[in-house]
Amino acid sequence: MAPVEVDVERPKGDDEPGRRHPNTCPSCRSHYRDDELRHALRVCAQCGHHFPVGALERIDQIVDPGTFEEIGTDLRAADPLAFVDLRPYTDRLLDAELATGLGDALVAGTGRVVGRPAAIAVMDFAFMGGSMGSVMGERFCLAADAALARGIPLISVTASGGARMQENILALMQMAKTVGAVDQLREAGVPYVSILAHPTTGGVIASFASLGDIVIAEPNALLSFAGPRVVEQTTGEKTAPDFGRAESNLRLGQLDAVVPRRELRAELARLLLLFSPAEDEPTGDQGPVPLPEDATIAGEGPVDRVLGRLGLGRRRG
Amino acid sequence: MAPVEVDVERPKGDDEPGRRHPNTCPSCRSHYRDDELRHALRVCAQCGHHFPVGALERIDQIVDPGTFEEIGTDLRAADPLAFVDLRPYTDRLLDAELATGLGDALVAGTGRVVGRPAAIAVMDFAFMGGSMGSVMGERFCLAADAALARGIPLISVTASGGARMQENILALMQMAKTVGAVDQLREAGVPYVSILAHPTTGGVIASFASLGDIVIAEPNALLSFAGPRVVEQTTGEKTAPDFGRAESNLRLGQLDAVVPRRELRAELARLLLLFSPAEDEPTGDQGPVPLPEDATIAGEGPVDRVLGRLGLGRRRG
Amino acid sequence: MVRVSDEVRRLRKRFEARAEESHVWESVQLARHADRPYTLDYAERLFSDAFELRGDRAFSDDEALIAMLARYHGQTVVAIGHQKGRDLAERTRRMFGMPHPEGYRKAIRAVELAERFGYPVLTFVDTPGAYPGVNAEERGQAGMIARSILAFCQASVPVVCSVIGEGGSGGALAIAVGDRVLMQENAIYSVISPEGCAAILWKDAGQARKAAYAFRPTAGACLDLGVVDAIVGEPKGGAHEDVDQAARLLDQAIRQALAEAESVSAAERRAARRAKFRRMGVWGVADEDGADTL
Amino acid sequence: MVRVSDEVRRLRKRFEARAEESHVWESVQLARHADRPYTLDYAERLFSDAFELRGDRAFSDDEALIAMLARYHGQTVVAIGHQKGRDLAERTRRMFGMPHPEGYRKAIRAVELAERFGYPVLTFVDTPGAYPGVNAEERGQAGMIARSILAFCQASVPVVCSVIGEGGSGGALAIAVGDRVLMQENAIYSVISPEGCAAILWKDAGQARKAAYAFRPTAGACLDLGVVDAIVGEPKGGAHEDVDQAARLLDQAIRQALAEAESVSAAERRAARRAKFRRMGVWGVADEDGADTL
Ligand SMILES: [Zn+2]
Ligand SMILES: [Zn+2]
Repeated sequence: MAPVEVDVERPKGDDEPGRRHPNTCPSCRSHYRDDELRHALRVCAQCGHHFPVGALERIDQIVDPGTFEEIGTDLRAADPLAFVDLRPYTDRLLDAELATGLGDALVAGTGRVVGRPAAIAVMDFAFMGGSMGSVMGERFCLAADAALARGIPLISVTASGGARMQENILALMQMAKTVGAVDQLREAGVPYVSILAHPTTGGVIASFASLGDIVIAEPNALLSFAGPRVVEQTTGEKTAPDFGRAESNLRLGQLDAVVPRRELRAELARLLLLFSPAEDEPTGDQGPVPLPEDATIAGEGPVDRVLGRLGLGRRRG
Repeated sequence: MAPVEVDVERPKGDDEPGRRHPNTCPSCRSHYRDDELRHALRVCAQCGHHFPVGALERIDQIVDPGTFEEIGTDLRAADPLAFVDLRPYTDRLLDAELATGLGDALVAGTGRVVGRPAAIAVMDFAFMGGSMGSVMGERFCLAADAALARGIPLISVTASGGARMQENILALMQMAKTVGAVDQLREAGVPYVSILAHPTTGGVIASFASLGDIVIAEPNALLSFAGPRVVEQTTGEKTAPDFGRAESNLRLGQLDAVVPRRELRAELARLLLLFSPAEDEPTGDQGPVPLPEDATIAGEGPVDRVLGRLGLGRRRG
Repeated sequence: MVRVSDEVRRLRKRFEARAEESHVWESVQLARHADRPYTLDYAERLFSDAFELRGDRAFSDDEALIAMLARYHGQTVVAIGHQKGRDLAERTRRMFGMPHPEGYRKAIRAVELAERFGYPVLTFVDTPGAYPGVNAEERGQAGMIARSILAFCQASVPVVCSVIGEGGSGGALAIAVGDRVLMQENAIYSVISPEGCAAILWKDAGQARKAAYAFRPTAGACLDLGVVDAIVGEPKGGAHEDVDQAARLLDQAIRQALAEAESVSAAERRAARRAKFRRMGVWGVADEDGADTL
Repeated sequence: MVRVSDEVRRLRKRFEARAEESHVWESVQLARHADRPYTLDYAERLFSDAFELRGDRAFSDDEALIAMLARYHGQTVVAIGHQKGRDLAERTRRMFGMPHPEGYRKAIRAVELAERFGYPVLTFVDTPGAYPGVNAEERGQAGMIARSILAFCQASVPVVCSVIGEGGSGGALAIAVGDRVLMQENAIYSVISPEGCAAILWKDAGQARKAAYAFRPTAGACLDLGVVDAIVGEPKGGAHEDVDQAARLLDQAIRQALAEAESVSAAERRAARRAKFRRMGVWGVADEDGADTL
């Protein structure tokens, strides 16, 4: 049985044989310049396909400019097993750091989201498939610590093929370690919002990522414990094209919402408002609670347009 | 929608047109004298069919002779709605009391089961279909009070067609009232064992009866919220012959065990042992914890034969 | 043979008098009126912001029962309600407001979330009953209703429940155990539908009107019997005639009930809620002398 | 570039030395031996009485994961374990010890029951992993494993876990978060099976033996890495050679571990358990000067 694997699969038809340029839409073949795609939050303007987003770019998308302060930056994997497969683990780590500029597959810190403070933990699939090892576990816990210490919500954005096999049992233990951190938040009444990006699988979805007080996914994200290939190879069952996809998960009761990336920051602002302390309202009025002035939302108009009234209709479906 | 109904259905084929003697087995047509059937715990010697058992006879089956003390005996339904359908509610009550000798469809009290004290609440289907009204709710709560006050387990045996329509909304409120009593037991760490006899349906199974720390059913008992006839008439769906039966419920995760009536007292003794306080054991021995001497089990040999070693195998399946 | 209290005698007299005959059936019809405002209609008007909580984290998202985080007069609450659906497509999707076990599991999850953060719970009750289908039964409809009632008993946060349409049986009660239970003037609340009662007791579902008169599912009866704490007025002709006004009246009542529930400690609130439901029921005492009989 | 502690250097040296080469693969084989004692074999020998807790109260009874109330040295405990099954029929029924979400939901229910009564929890870990099928996924396998881990984190009663065969991935960890985690001498515990690891990293499942040497699923490695608290000896040749003796050794170890876990208050125990898992992991610190590199 191998439910945890690093090299996650793409849906059928997503992957052509041979190489495809990362800025070519796998769904409609539109091609974009990188700055174009970045400006569009890496969402295909033609068909709405959501391209992968690196950790730092994701932070730019949701955190107010200039407010992000990273924590745990200097932590690095230490390879206690002196693990060698076809290549040494240390070589793979070096390559990943050079390719991504990151010290591991998760970036932790604090910042403001549309004016409200939050602790942040964002994963990067480009760093060894977003695999969870000791550094990721510790960094996630540091973000949770910051949330706990300051009494501010924790927001995580995950993208992971699962546990990092090169750390074997220590990688597995990060599931217990991160769940313990979520347990502390729950005990203290500190909100935790989990955002699942494509793909969130294996040990990450079977631990902290599933335990958000609110769990939101990006459209079409693959969210499953075992990937479709493992399921098919192990059990001989066929998987449907929508197996494990965000929309299936919503229907199957695992998610609160599937939110297009362009609306994500607005939804986070709404949630941070809802999780903020009660305020006295002036004489029976039911107007929206004021938000910081000048707050804007990426890809949308001013905040109050989004937060003005009940938006249940939009999120249903 | 009418998920709660008083006149519960029997399985297809159970009921012939015309009248059948209550001591004729509906399954194999064997006929018994009443004392014969009573001695056999009202289980058909030929085929194992479980006949209905009245509340007082059930108490005789599971409670040690001479130890039962009834509580809430003088409570009677008061018909606050002055309810009249084809007949006045007060007439139906009078008939039921004359027919059963009971003041309502539940008898509450305390006693000993194979030597260990317990609070007891036993229902009688013969009293207006075991319907739940104000008196049943109050009597159940009195039994729970006794369990709470003395720190002894509560055992209930249910058989009910649902809520008593003649008390309408007050009948419905007995669900909340009895669940509140269970909540108090849970808060205080007082064990509650629920035994479901044929039929346990409607408001009874949708309240206290489902909330036992342990839930046991008798073989072939119908256990469902809506009965099969209501399901078929309301939704147009067909129900399978095993719809709602104890064995289906076990498979579907709703029960801990299906226990034949002949083994019920032994299982209760086992559970009361398991729920009893820890005892120091002599120098590392792992023998069974001693039970009161002379304890016997209805229809079986001495207690230690049953309680001697792990009995998991017997209960599986 | 049964000795009853003055209170019971008073109740019997009231119901024997069969007052408000016409009002009983009018309430049944208004409670089921196709234009009657549903949970979302009130949510839009009562809450300045909301985020829907979906899914039971086990099997599905039951759209017959909705839950949300919402901002109510400047404080965050968890709102839970049945939702019937307005047109045929929505009604089918929402099963006419009849939840499966997944709906109640979602309600339990929402109550637990409220409990973690100390948010009050507001519920809106409007269902013909829990869905009586084979799948619902197989996935443990009865047990999940019991567990939902238990979750509402266990909650230490303030809980205010409002019966806004049909309060149908255990499917309604599963989210109607609160510190304060309000009931709109023309809502109904009963252990079984009038049709179901008639089918069983009169052997004829067509006698629903007769059954309704006999068992009184009205707000007035529920108040007299101590089952609800207050009746919330509706615009003339029923809540659907002026939804904004109906919402204002409901808002006032909920706000006051919430303030009352918030005025005591969590432990007191929980104990008082349990005690309140413990008191429910009416019974007499067997009397061998035959005095003071029914 | 990465500065590591002396402890990490010591670990690297130990694993680079590739000691116990033969023992690694022997453990993999013994842990999966067809005659290896399973949870029920130990339950029969350790408990003087037991009552099986069945069902998740939601969907089904998953026989791959069993739970019971049991009497252990005069006190009642809740025991939870994977159960593989001895013959083909039982193995099929028990899915070779690979639970569906219902199994973990049952485990959570059992932990909650233990918590209500203050009973210690003993777990027996022996699974290739959670079942990787379509239905299991659709009913929320990942989320339920996470919730099971959370339930074990939250428990304030003593929790002693024993890895008695295959400790396979998240499916094992779901019931393996305890105050003390014991591991039998020939049990294995790993984030993925050797075959799975080989298939992914070596692109060839046939390289399982090579993978096992590289990632060390052995009790010795788990102890060195601080993942388990003690190794429990087995009879010569493996636990299946003398099940009674294996049970006696396991009993001794559990009894001692339980006594340790019981020696502190509930709040301390819970905090210590969380702190213990919080410490797990090995990392270095980025060092621009290049001193003390790997
Ligand atoms: Zn495209
Ligand atoms: Zn027979």
